[in-house]
Amino acid sequence: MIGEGILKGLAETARNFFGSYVNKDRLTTVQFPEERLPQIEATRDFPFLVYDGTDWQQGLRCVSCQICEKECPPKCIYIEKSKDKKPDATGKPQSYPTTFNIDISVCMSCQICVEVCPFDAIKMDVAFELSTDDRFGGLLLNREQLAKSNEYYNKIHPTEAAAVDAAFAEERAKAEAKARQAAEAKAAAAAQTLTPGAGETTRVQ
Amino acid sequence: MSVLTEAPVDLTPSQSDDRTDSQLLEVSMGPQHPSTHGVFRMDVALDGERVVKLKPVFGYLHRNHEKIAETESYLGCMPYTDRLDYICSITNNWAYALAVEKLAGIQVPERAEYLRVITGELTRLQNHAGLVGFLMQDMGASGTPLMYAFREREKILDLFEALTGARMMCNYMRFGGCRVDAPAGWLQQAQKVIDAFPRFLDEFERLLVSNEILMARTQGVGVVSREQAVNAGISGPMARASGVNYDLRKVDKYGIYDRFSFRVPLGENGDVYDRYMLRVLEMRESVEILKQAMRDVPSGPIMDPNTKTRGFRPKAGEAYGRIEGPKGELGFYLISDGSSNPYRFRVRPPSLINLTLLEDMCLGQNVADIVIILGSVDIVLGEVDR
Amino acid sequence: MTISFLLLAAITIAGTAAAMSLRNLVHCVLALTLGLVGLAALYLQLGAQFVGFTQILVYVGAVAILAVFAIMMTRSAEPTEPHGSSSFQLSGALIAGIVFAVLAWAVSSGTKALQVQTLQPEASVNQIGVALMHGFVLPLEVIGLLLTAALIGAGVLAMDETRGAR
Amino acid sequence: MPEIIDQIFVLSKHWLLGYVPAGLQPVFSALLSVVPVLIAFPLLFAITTVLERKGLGRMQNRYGPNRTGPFGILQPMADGIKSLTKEDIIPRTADHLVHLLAPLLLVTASFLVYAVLPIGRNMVIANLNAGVLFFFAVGSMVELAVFMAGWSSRSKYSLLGAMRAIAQMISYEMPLVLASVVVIMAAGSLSTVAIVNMQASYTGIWPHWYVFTPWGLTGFVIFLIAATAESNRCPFDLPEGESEIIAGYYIEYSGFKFALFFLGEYLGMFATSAMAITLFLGGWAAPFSFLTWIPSYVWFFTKLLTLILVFIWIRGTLPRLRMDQLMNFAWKFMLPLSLINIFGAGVWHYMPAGLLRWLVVTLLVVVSCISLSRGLRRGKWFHVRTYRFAA
Repeated sequence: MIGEGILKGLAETARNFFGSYVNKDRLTTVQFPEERLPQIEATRDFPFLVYDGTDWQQGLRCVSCQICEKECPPKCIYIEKSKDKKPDATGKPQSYPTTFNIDISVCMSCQICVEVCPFDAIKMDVAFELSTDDRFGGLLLNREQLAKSNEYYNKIHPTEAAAVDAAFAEERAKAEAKARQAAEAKAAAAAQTLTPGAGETTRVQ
Repeated sequence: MSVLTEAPVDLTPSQSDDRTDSQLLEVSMGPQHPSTHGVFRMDVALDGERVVKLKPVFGYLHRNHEKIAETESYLGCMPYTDRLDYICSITNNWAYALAVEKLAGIQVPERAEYLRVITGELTRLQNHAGLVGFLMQDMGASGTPLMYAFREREKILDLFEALTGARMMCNYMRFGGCRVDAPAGWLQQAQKVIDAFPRFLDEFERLLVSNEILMARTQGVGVVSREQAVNAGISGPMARASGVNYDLRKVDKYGIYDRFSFRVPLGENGDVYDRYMLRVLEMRESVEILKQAMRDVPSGPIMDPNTKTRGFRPKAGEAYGRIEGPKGELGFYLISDGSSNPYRFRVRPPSLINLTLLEDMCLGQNVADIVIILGSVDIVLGEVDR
Repeated sequence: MTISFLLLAAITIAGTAAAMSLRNLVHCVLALTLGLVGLAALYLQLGAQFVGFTQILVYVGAVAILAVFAIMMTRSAEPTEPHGSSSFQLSGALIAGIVFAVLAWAVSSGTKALQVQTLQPEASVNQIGVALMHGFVLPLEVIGLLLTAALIGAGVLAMDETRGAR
Repeated sequence: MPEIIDQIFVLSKHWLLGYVPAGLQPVFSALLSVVPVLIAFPLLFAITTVLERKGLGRMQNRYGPNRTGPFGILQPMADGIKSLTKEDIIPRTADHLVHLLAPLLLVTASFLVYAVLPIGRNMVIANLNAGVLFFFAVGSMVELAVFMAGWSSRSKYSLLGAMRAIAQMISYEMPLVLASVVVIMAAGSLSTVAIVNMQASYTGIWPHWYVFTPWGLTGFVIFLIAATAESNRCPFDLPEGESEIIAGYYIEYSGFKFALFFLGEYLGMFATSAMAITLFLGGWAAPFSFLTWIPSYVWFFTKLLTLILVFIWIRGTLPRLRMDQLMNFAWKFMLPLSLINIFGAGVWHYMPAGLLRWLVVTLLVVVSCISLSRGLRRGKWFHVRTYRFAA
């Protein structure tokens, strides 16, 4: 008899029709501007530059090593390296980017720049409402637009950022320990110079 | 692009030529057409509603993928593979990673293999779900099956986003493992989705599988014989629908597929209905694989510690890595000259090769059949045109 | 001779005249359809509902559609060159004139009978049905047989063609 | 009191006519009958578009339109404004006059058929002797409009669509007319008003609708299926098969002309649904005798909306047929079945009332239905298949 399968199908749509009024699992649509999906932590779209502290110009982690520029598959990053150097978070003198542009109309959000960065200076953002009426200038982000604080990073990717911070802290602690050690060694050396016996040897030299 | 010497339909062009040209209606279907699954064109000559000539025209989405890859680093090619078959980026990543791993002789840790199987089979689920939905849409079912399929696909895409950060362009695999480990709770979330998936399949079968209109539309339409399928190099569900027992998960046992017990459904008629049903059945088998993988997934590292991210240079040589993608055999052929870029980069796109039989399938059929035949081939133009 | 009659008659004549004179075949058919609709309206004005609606159903719904369908199938709807010599047109005009003369004579000689008839109550569908099933049952059956034969013949012709194409 | 509410529109019309000079009364009477119909059904069209989109949405687990106005009820207004302000594109090679006339003819023909549909008790624009015939005659003019649209656009897709549409409409007009013949036989009249009056009586609480007889039910189902095809609704929406020939015969129309096509199509659907109600579901008559206090026009529109919802439901479920299958279905299943149904109605008429004639006619219809569906399947081999697995 013709029509059995058709009737079965009709029953199924009817079930879905009524089910969509009672079952949240069926009606998965989210009414976007008023209601938003919870932010998934791993989400990525476009890169940004992380800075420590409050002043983005001071705290920018990027040392303009230009690895990301080279590795970027669609070549959407443009970096100009500074001539001078200034101390980074650990106090080491480093170069910094005088220009750091990302054309997010070209960027394909692959996050390879993030993977290859040895300094944890570039990370992926989660902002997605980026529409603009200027499709060239408006989507070419410069250093200032790209710079976001470490607090922001901690907010959008807590787990990842915590790991990065811990690594930094460890590194800093190591550096401090090293510095302390060096200082101690220096102090010890200095102390040694002050000790009579040692003083003599130096004097001999 | 006839593959066999004798035409499969008795309505050969020489016979139709004696009809005056004014009686043939030449229609250009595409590149702007709702059912060409992208920017694909078919120059069709119609006698009434029957197709007497069909010329596939593609290349509208050509992006020079293989040549660009020669100027990129090995790692830099990875995100480009996402964009081949943009529905199933993870399996593309996998095939490419497999090729590079063969080239450089890299071992993949246990947990990474399991994650690859889990994400790969989830990709197969969402691809097949989307495909059967789109096929129904081509058949004019006003979007209901498609919406059900997309409802389920969304859940899988949410999983992908939680794992890889992106819903479609996942860029997940790396040479010697996976990019990130599953975050806390991800496996439990995935288990929930996998457990709920058979419910969707039941619903889908109730909605359509025994539907008379569907059967009348698809059975006996677009038949590909076993010989034709083998001769044309068809792979994937389309070959299996014609009765060719060829599944790389069984043939190559790449990765850790020898550890799972699953069956390979085979069709007999090789028509649109078989192709459609095989996808539904394969989804059930994929769920079985996923259940086993979720049960056995070990803990441990996810990356081979000896593989460098920066400055990766495999030694000179060549390698071909292939996997059973949702659409068929997806292979990457790489030649390395020892530098950081591939010397030659070649993709074996299942979509394109499965599409070569389109004319043979369509001749003598109706206009309406072209659309569903094309839909049943399961093409993504990103992969066809590259 | 009311205004509405004049209007409908004008539409009918204009339609049929256009059907003869237009270049484009499809336009001809559409004009002819207009003429047929005008004729149907004339029937309705005379109170013959059944005949009027049947006229629309058969001529507009079937005959005109059949004509356009045939044109569409052969796809020769492009404007054609005017053909036929002046002698052809002349003979056509002559025949039309003779037919008109005969009809005019017939109508004018039968005027009185017509006037009597219009005074009679209009024939209802019921009466037409009864008449067809009693008084005119034989002609009806013969016509039915003829049409069936035509239908079968058309089917056979079409079947041959498809077999030939295979 | 229920009487007055039932007749409120008729009474108010007469009351208004009282203020009009006697010479102008026929004109005003016609105007007062036509204008409400010209308002009511486009309004119903607007409501139906929202209902359809929301209903389809819910069936597909979506919300449907819900942004314009509360619950999206202002959506048709937004659509109307949009289509009015849109650029009206006419293809350069199109036949401009015919291109313009096609939507007008379609809408005109669609509106004309409402003249014979009784919307309520004493509520019909023209009580024609041959009302049903008028309905089908004017309805057949729609085909001409469709042809004009498809041909004048000079697009291959529109030509294909027009060819499909005409072939389909002609094929399904047969079962449509033949299915209604049973009712005409039973009622002995071609007047829609008379047909409804025949059905508006009750035995106990049960009404005398024609659908409650075996031949009536069969006729109703045939009529409904044919009506779906006549109004180009899913699963018979081949003429505009979006996935195949994009929009069919009105592919080259935009702006308000497109909206007119849309309107005409829905009006056609309402009209055939209303005809199905008139012929089989007792028109404006209440389904139970104790519900007659509800005004007749309420019942009419309730039934109409129910049928529309059924159409929406079907649209949300079924895929589309193919052209040859459509034709096969029309000529090899619907047409013979409707002829047998006419025979069944004759048998019913000449047999004495009782259980026996129920049995005989039901058996006749069911057996022929089954054997015809067998015949439709013969030569085809479609069935649910089982598959083998390679381990």
